[in-house]
Order: sequence, then C-alpha cells, then structure tokens
Amino acid sequence: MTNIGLIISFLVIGVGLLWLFILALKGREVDRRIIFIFIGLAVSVPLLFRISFSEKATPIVRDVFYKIENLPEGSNILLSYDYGPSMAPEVEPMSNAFLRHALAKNHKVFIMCLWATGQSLIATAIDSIIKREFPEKINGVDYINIGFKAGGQGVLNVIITDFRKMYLTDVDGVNLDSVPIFKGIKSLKDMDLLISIGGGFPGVKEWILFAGAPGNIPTAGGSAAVAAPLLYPYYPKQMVGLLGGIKGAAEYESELKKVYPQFANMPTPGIAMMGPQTLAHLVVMAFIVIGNIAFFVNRRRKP
Amino acid sequence: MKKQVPLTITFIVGVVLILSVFFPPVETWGEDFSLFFDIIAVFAFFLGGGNLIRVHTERIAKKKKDWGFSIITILGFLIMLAAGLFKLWNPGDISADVAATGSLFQLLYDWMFNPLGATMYSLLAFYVASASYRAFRAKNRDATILLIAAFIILLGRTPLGMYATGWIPESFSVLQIPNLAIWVMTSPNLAGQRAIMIGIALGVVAMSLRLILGVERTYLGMDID
Amino acid sequence: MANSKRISAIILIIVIATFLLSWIIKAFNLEGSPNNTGLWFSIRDAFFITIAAFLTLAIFSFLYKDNPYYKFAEHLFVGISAAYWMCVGFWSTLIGNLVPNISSSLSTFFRVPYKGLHFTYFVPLILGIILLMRLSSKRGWISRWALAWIVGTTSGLNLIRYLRTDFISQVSNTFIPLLVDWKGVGPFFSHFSLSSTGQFAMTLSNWVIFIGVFCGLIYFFFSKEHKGIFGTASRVGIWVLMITFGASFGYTVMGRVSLLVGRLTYLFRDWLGLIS
Amino acid sequence: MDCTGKSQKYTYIAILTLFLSLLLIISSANAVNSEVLVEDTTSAFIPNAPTYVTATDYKYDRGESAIVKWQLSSDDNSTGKITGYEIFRSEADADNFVSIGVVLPGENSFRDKSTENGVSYIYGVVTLYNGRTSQMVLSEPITPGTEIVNWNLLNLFIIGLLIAGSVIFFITHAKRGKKLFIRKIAGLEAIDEAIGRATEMGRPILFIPGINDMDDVQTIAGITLLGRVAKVVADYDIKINMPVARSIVMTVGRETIKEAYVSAGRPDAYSDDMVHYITDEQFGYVAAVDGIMVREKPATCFYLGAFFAESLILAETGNSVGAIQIAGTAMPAQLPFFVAACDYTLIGEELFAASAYLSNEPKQLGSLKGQDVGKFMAMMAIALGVFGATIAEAWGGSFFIWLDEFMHRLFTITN
Repeated sequence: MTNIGLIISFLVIGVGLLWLFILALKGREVDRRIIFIFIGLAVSVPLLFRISFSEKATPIVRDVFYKIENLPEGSNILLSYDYGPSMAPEVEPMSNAFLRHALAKNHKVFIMCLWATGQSLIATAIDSIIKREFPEKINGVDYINIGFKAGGQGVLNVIITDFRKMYLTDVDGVNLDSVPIFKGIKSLKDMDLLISIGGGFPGVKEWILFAGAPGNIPTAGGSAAVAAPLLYPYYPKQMVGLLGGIKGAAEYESELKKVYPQFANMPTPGIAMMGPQTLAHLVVMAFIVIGNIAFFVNRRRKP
Repeated sequence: MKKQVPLTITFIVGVVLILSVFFPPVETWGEDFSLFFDIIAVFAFFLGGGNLIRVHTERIAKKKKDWGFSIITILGFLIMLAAGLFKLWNPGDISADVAATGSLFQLLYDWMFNPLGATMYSLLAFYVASASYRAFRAKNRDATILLIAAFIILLGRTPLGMYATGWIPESFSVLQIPNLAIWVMTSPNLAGQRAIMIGIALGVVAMSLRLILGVERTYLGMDID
Repeated sequence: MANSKRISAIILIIVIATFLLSWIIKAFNLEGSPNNTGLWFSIRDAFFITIAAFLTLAIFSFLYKDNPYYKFAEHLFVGISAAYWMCVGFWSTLIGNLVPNISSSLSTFFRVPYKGLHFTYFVPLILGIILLMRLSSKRGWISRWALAWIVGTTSGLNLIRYLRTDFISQVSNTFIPLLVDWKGVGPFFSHFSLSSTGQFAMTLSNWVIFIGVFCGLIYFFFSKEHKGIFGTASRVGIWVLMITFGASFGYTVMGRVSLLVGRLTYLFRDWLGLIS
Repeated sequence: MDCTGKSQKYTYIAILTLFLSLLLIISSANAVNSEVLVEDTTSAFIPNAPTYVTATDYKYDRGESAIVKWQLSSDDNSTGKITGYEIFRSEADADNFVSIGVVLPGENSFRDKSTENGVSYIYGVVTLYNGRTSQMVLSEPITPGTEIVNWNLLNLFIIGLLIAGSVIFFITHAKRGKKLFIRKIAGLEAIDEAIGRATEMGRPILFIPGINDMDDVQTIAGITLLGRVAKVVADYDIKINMPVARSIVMTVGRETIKEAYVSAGRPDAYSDDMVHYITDEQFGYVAAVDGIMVREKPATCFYLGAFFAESLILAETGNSVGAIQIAGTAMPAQLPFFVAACDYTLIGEELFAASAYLSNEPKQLGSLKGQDVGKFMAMMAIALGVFGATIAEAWGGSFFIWLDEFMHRLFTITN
C-alpha cells in the first residue's frame, strides 16, 4: 500500500512543481491560493496513503531517553504539560512517550502544568494512557496529578524550596499530606528529573532558568520545533537533552519501541506524522529553489 | 501620590526578591512575594475576561462593524464560564478537577477550543509555503548563508537526508546530511544563540534594574491621558 | 447588492445541510462501531465531532478570503479561551491558595484544607481587586499599584536568574579547549578522519563555538566603530548569526507543517474515517 | 580621537583592574571551604560497617538540609561484595531510626534535604550486602541552622554588582549631560534610503509598530524610530499610513507624527487618520494590513517592534507589491523570516541601539553602554578561559591548570 502511495505522492507533487517552475520562469505572478492548494495536497496525499519512514535517535534525544532509563527504579520524575492546542500536535506524542517510559520503569510520576490548558491535556493523558495501558498504577501512589497554578516563574520560585506552600491538594482536592507519593517530598530538589513539555512562555527555558539551574536539578525538555534551536546553548550542562519538534518525538518513539518490546504495537503518532512532514519539507525546499531561480532569471531580463 | 506609591512597591518587591537569593533568612519572604504574584496573576485573567466583555458589549451597543459576531464571543464566553464555575456535567463533587473527563468544560475544550486553536496556527503552514515561493530570495550574502543553512536543516531533519547520503563511509561521516545537520545545530547555531542569549540577558538585567530603581516608568505613564 | 445577499444565503443553507447530514451519518457510524456507548452518547459525540470538523473548515476558509464563517469561528475562539483561563485560574489558585488562608467557612464549603487565617494573604486579594478597577476608566489609575507588584516581581526574579544562567553559565560553558585530546601534530594527522565523532570534528566544533560566540558579541558591541580587525570580526559574527537564523528557519518550517499534518489527520481520521 | 574616547578607555581599564583584584579575593574565599577527605584502605575481611560517620549542617540554607559523610567500609573494593550503604536518621532524644536513603557502593556522602530548622538529629550508616546489613555506626548529634549569608554566591554577587554598577554609572553619567559614544548604526542609513525611495516614487509609506502594547520595550523603540521617519514625512509631505493593533500605541503614534509636522512648520497638513486602530486580534489585524498593502501599494514598509507568527504574512505581501521593506525586532523566532524576506533587518539589540542613538535619552544610552561593559567582560573572560583550557588540556603546566580551574570556579555558581 505505502509504495503505491509513495509513487502517487511523488507524481502529484512532481507535476505540480514542474508547472509552478514554468510559471515562475515566465515571470508570471502565481496567486497565493494556488500555492495553498498545493501544500494542502502535498500533506494530504502522503497522509491518506500512510507513508512512513524509520527513525534513528540522535544524541540529544538519546540523552533524555537513557537518563530516564538509567535512573534507579522508583525515582521521582516530574512532567510539566506547558502547552496548549496550538502546539499539541507536535508535543503531545512526546508527553505520551515520556509518560509510557516513566511508568514502564516504575518511576513515581508527578504531573503538573504552568499553562491552564495543560489541565485538560493531563486529564486526557491520564484517561487514554495511564488508565487504559497501566491499570495497575494507583493514583496517589505511582502517579499524581497536581494540576495548574497561575504565575509561571512565580510558581517555580515557590516550589523550588517548598511544594506544599503552593500545592495544598492534588487536582481532585485530596490533601497532599495524606498522599503516599508525596511522603518525604519537600520541594523540587527531591525530584530526580524535571521534564517540561511545551514551547511557549512559560516553557522549557523558564524551567531551566527558575528551577533546574538554581536548584541544581537535572532538567530535560520536549519543545515545539520553533523553540528548539533557542535551547541548544543549555545542552548538555544546564539541560540533560531535548526533543525538538515532531522529529524529536518520532526518534523517542522509535527508541522506546526498540528497548521495550511491550510497546511494539503502541500508537506512534510522531512516526506516523513524519511521512507527510518529509514530503512537505521537500515541497518547501523546491519552492525556495524555484523562487530563487525565477528571481535571478527575471533580474537578468530587466536592466 | 499617583506615581510615588507604585514606584515604591516595585522597588521593595524587586529588592526583596533579589536579596532572597543571597540571604537565606529572606528566602521565606521571597516565596511569599512570588505566591502573591501568582494570585494577582489570576485576577489578571479576570481583567482580560472583563475587558473582552466591555469591548464587545460596547461594540454591540454602538452597532460598530461586525457587531453581530460580538454576540458569538459573549455567548461562547458565558457558556464556557458557566461550564467551568458550576462544573456542569462534572462527575465529581465541588472539589473535583474542573477538567474532569465527561464534564461539559472538558467537552467544550476537546471539541471547540482545541480544534479552533490548533487550526488557527496550522494556517501558518500555508503561509510558510507561499512565503517560501514568493518572498525568500538570496538577495545578499547574508540571506544566501541563511537559506543554505536552512536547506541543510530541512534535509537533515527528515529521513531523506539519510537516504541521500547514507552511503558515505564512517571515516567521512561528518558529510552525511543528518550528521551535518546535527553539527550545524550543536556548533554554529549554538554559538549564535549563545551570543544572542548573552546580549538578551544583559538587556534583561539592565531593564529590570531600570524598572526596580524607577528610572523606567513607561508602564506607569501608559494610561495617565 | 441583492444577489450577493442571495448567494450568501444559499451558502448558509448548504453549510447547515451538510452539517446535519454529517451529524446523522457520524451518529450511525458511531452506533455501529464495536465499542459504542449507547445511543445518546453516540448522537452527542457525533454532534461534537461534526462541530469540531466544521470549525476547522471555517478557520481554513480564511485562506480563500476573510469571510463570515472565519469571523464566527475566530470570535467564538476568543470568547471560549478567555473564559477557559479564568475558570482554571479561579479553581486552581484562588480557591486552591487564597481561600485556605483567609476564611474557614469558605474552605469548608469548597472542601479545601483550611490553613488558618494569614492576614498577609489579604495583600494579593486587595491588589487583585484594585487591578480589576482598571476596567473603570475613571478610577483606573489605582490599578497601577497592582501593576507595580507584578513588574516588581518579574524584574526581581528575572534580574538574578538571567544573570546567573543566561550570562555567567553561558560564559563558563564556553571555556572549551581549542585542541581536543591533543597528542601532538604527528598523531593528529596520522589518524586524521572526517568521522563525526573524530578528533578533527570535535576540534573544529570547539573553534566554531569560540569564534562564533566571540564575534557574535562583537557584532552586538556598540562602543567601538566596526572598522579594521573589529570590522572583520563583526562580519564573521553576522555570518554565524545567519547560520543560526537558517537553523531556526528550518525548525520553524518543520513546526508549522506538523501543525497542519495534525489538523488534516483529525479531518481524515476522526471525522471522515478515511484512515484508521 | 575626541576626549570622551580617551576617558572611556580609562573607565574600561579601571573596571578591568577592579574586576581582576576582586576576583582574587573571591577565589581565596571559595578555596577555603572545600575540605579534602583522606581515604583509608585496610586489608579486606568479613564485611563490616563504614567507619568515622560525621554529620554537618549544610552551609548557607535555612536549616533544611544536612550532609552525612563516612569513610568507606573496609571491604568496599572492586570485588563488589557489598551492594551499597543505607542512611538512617532519628531525632536526638527519641531513638526511632528511619531510613532516609540508599547509595551505591563507593559513595561516601549523602545529603538529607528534609530536616527541620533547629531540631537536632543523629545519623546512622550501615553497609548493605544482598539484604543483610552490618551494625550501624552513629554520628554526633547536630542541629541544622540558618546561615545569614550564602557565601557560595559571592561570585554571582560580585559580577552582578559590576554589571549593575556600570549600567547605573553610565545612566547617571548621561543624565549629567556627558556625551556617550555609540557607533554608527547601519540600519539608520537603510531607513533614510528607504524613505528617499518613497519620496522619489511619490508613493505612501506604511509603518507597523508591531502588535504589542507600549509596555513592550520593542514597541517603544519602534515609536522612537517613527519619530525619525515622521520628520522626513513632514518635510517632504509624503503620505504615511500607520495601522495599529493597540489603542494606546495609536495615541502615542499620533502625538509623534503631529509633533513632527508642527516642528516642520506645517501643523495643518497633519490629520489624525494617518494612524488608525484596527483590531487587537493577531490574524484579523494582519488580514486588514494585507488589504491596505495591496490597495495602496506603498513604496516602503517599516516593521519595527514586537512581531509573532504574522511577520511572515506581512513580509510576503510587502514583497509581492514590490515595496522596500525595513524590519526590526528582538523576537529570535521571527528574525529568520524578516532577514530572508526584507531588504534590511535590525537584529535584536540593534533596534534598541538605533532607538538610543536617535532619542539620546539618558536611560537608553546609559543602559546600552552598561550592557557593553557586560559584553566586554564576557569577551575577556571567554578569551582567558579558552586560553587557559587549551593550554592546560594540550600541554599542562601548573599555572595554566590553575588558571583553567580558577576561571571555571569563578564562573560556576554552586549553591
């Protein structure tokens, strides 16, 4: 199925690019909406024919994976869902992969968010992953959802020294003092790894600036592609590793499936999206080349 | 009076938060001041909502352009507010998670807020494509370097790069596109981002200092007129 | 003028018709599917799935031109998102942090653990109410007291954190050796290789980072004319910055495209059921 | 070389010597409190408990953590007989030892992060070998307390003082009317050329101050540059169109342009609808501005301020109507698009430098110069650090190893 799809995709895209190239050479103005239809097709066709490629993890992704993998069982991992609908398609595969990996390693997972929209995302994640794939995990013992607090860096500046001053209860109103998972946890410094998933403000950068660096706590990130390049200067000293964009999610998913056979048939949205992603990249690159060739040809024609 | 009080508040809060780093006894104050900031931040959400209602009711009252759609904004706002404040259809009791599965709040998020927000930003994919075709030109040396680096990353960040240059032997593996992309990210990109980061950090330090010392007052003068 | 009104009326009818049609088909489709959860839920979920699909198409219609359907969807989004943030903020921070410290009766009503009366918590309460006064143009000026607290906290927190992690740590991260595991010129050339983990690649990488950061800072240095050596250094600086912008450009294109892939996946899979 | 240049050189040298002399004091302070632990190795016999367990209050905190140290159990060697150490804690008077942590073999310290300020504790350490434990060795009771000053952060304080001091110094220096030298900003020439093109072609100028409000520094810089554009617009009576997304930016923009017309002696030529408010919503605003561009076909477009995802759409439409485009923003994510699509782009701090250069406002000039001192310090430190690291790595030599270590310790914050 997929190789027929591959041929059709390349055919559709190839013919379209050729036509656009001829138009550009003639210096004809191409209406913006024709290009919109074109990129719409370039993404839909590979999607409908389910084209996918294999992925291999790069060092900056592997460092996060093996940080979670090598932590002794039952370590404390904090996941912060700092994103909203505008970034969900890119970073949700990451948060699902982190959640599955941490639970498969029997780590204790503390879930919170600095974006209000994170609260709905966590509720969906707990339902679709923890309750369905890890029924044996108990809320309050193996994982806990403490939800949203307003203030962004203001929240981090409090919980870095005192969790209970900021979070009196979990998201369902259960007092933290009566929850086993929180016994002996005084502040963020009791966490073995902080993972912030997001890409806006507050996001991975604020977690490093206001929690990871001052508290000397290992911090990893899963960020939208837009924000990934800005975080590289922190790697590897202030930031253990980073998953950048859907490619980062796909690499992490492929590593997870390689190391954990039980995840052989888990949904891998990251890898599934890389097919259309690749062809769309090809189209964007072709557009730049065509545009520039036409630019130079027309410039030589006009004095 | 109108300016002195805010300037002193900014000075005291700023200085306490700076001292809380260097003097452990002041740390408790630092935590409290941050906590108060978090609570005020929620009132800022309420201010945003209130502003929205004020602007749209005014637009309806004065029948300004597109006043019909302001009704949709207010309706959407009130329905969502009711769903959230009264926890309609929420399986749990009053202390349950406002976004508990099955609640109207979560349904409106999943089926209205999420698609609207996601689609709004996905429009940009179309604009990136049309800008790539019509606007990104190698006009000068700088733009040429930019576009070449962009090409390496675009190719390297997809499996295409591996297929195209997978055959290069290990002893020349730097030239394989994916490794080249990794090298671009961890060397020149890292250096450029670090130079920008140091510049921005100094800018933030200078601007924060001006705000705390009251040298910078534009945020006060905004609504005097 | 009349016929454009008629065309838009026809379009509206078509939209409503397709909406109902899609709703009914989806309802049957959900009813027939193995894990259906009863008729009422199938109808309700079918309604919601169709609403989400039509709102997605309404936003996409902006690509053709700004039209009433886009305005409807965009105004709905503005209203819903403002109320969403208000509700989550209200329950999490007002009820979760303010109430337990100022009133026991409210704490029992909202079932939050009462922490005892702390008068200091009246400071954010009063400042918060003052902030809301900004809505009234007459006494709006007092809202600046609350703004002052916000600006003071942000500046106080930012000053030290940015200085520590974005200035000092970035400088110490750049203390890197320009000759990586150097054993002399002989061995350097004897087992010279271009492998990505080889000595040459690592050494070149350190050189590029050192020169890139140093020249990047020179480019943003405003106290000396960019002439002579200084001029060439700042030109090297701008070249490194251009590579940095090229990398960001590549990543941004990737990010935007995956958002579109996400939305089209919803339309093809959840709504139309074309892919599993 | 005017006199200010010479006096400036002396200020740098003064700051540099101050910087170096203070550093020597810091390094000695840091060197004092790093203890060195002597390791003792005795002959292996039946595994027994670690020896000489000591507990000390963790320095510079609010008494919330203590450090437990011990000498490795004599059989903790490569044979791997033991599986680790377990640390117990009990309050001084009560005898209820509770386990607070397990560490791997070979480790000889553990930090207990949840002690109460003022309560005295006794710590015990045992050696573990597959389930069974040796007898417990106790430490002296200690009471974690609050220290007044966190001396670990002395280098952060000194460097912060130097940068803050130079910013304040230059702001007061500028306030007293002294002239501060700023190099020529290439972007300003590009702005003048772009305005010149509009006068030649007699087509309007489009000015967009970003979509943020006046509380954003980038918008302030955009309005300052508007002042320069408005001056030329007033002199040559070019049509200017400034659609805005914030009502306060509209009022400030109108004042700036009216002032330019008044100082050009033609107050009557100014009209309020040169600057008009459209909508606060990002995409609605961009759609409207696109409409204006296509209709009016401006000769020159200025995008100076805070921009987000809509920068792409503006630059593309401006390109399609054949306008010269000058952009300026400090948003790192949007710079690539402006650089690739516009004729000239003021990158990050150049926007603020141009605004300081034009406005000659003491706080902008002074803070720019103060930041330059910070950059100068960063450049010197990086050069020194890299020099030390390279020589120490390649050829060794005690001085260079000390220099490398010293620079690392100076620019690393341990708390």
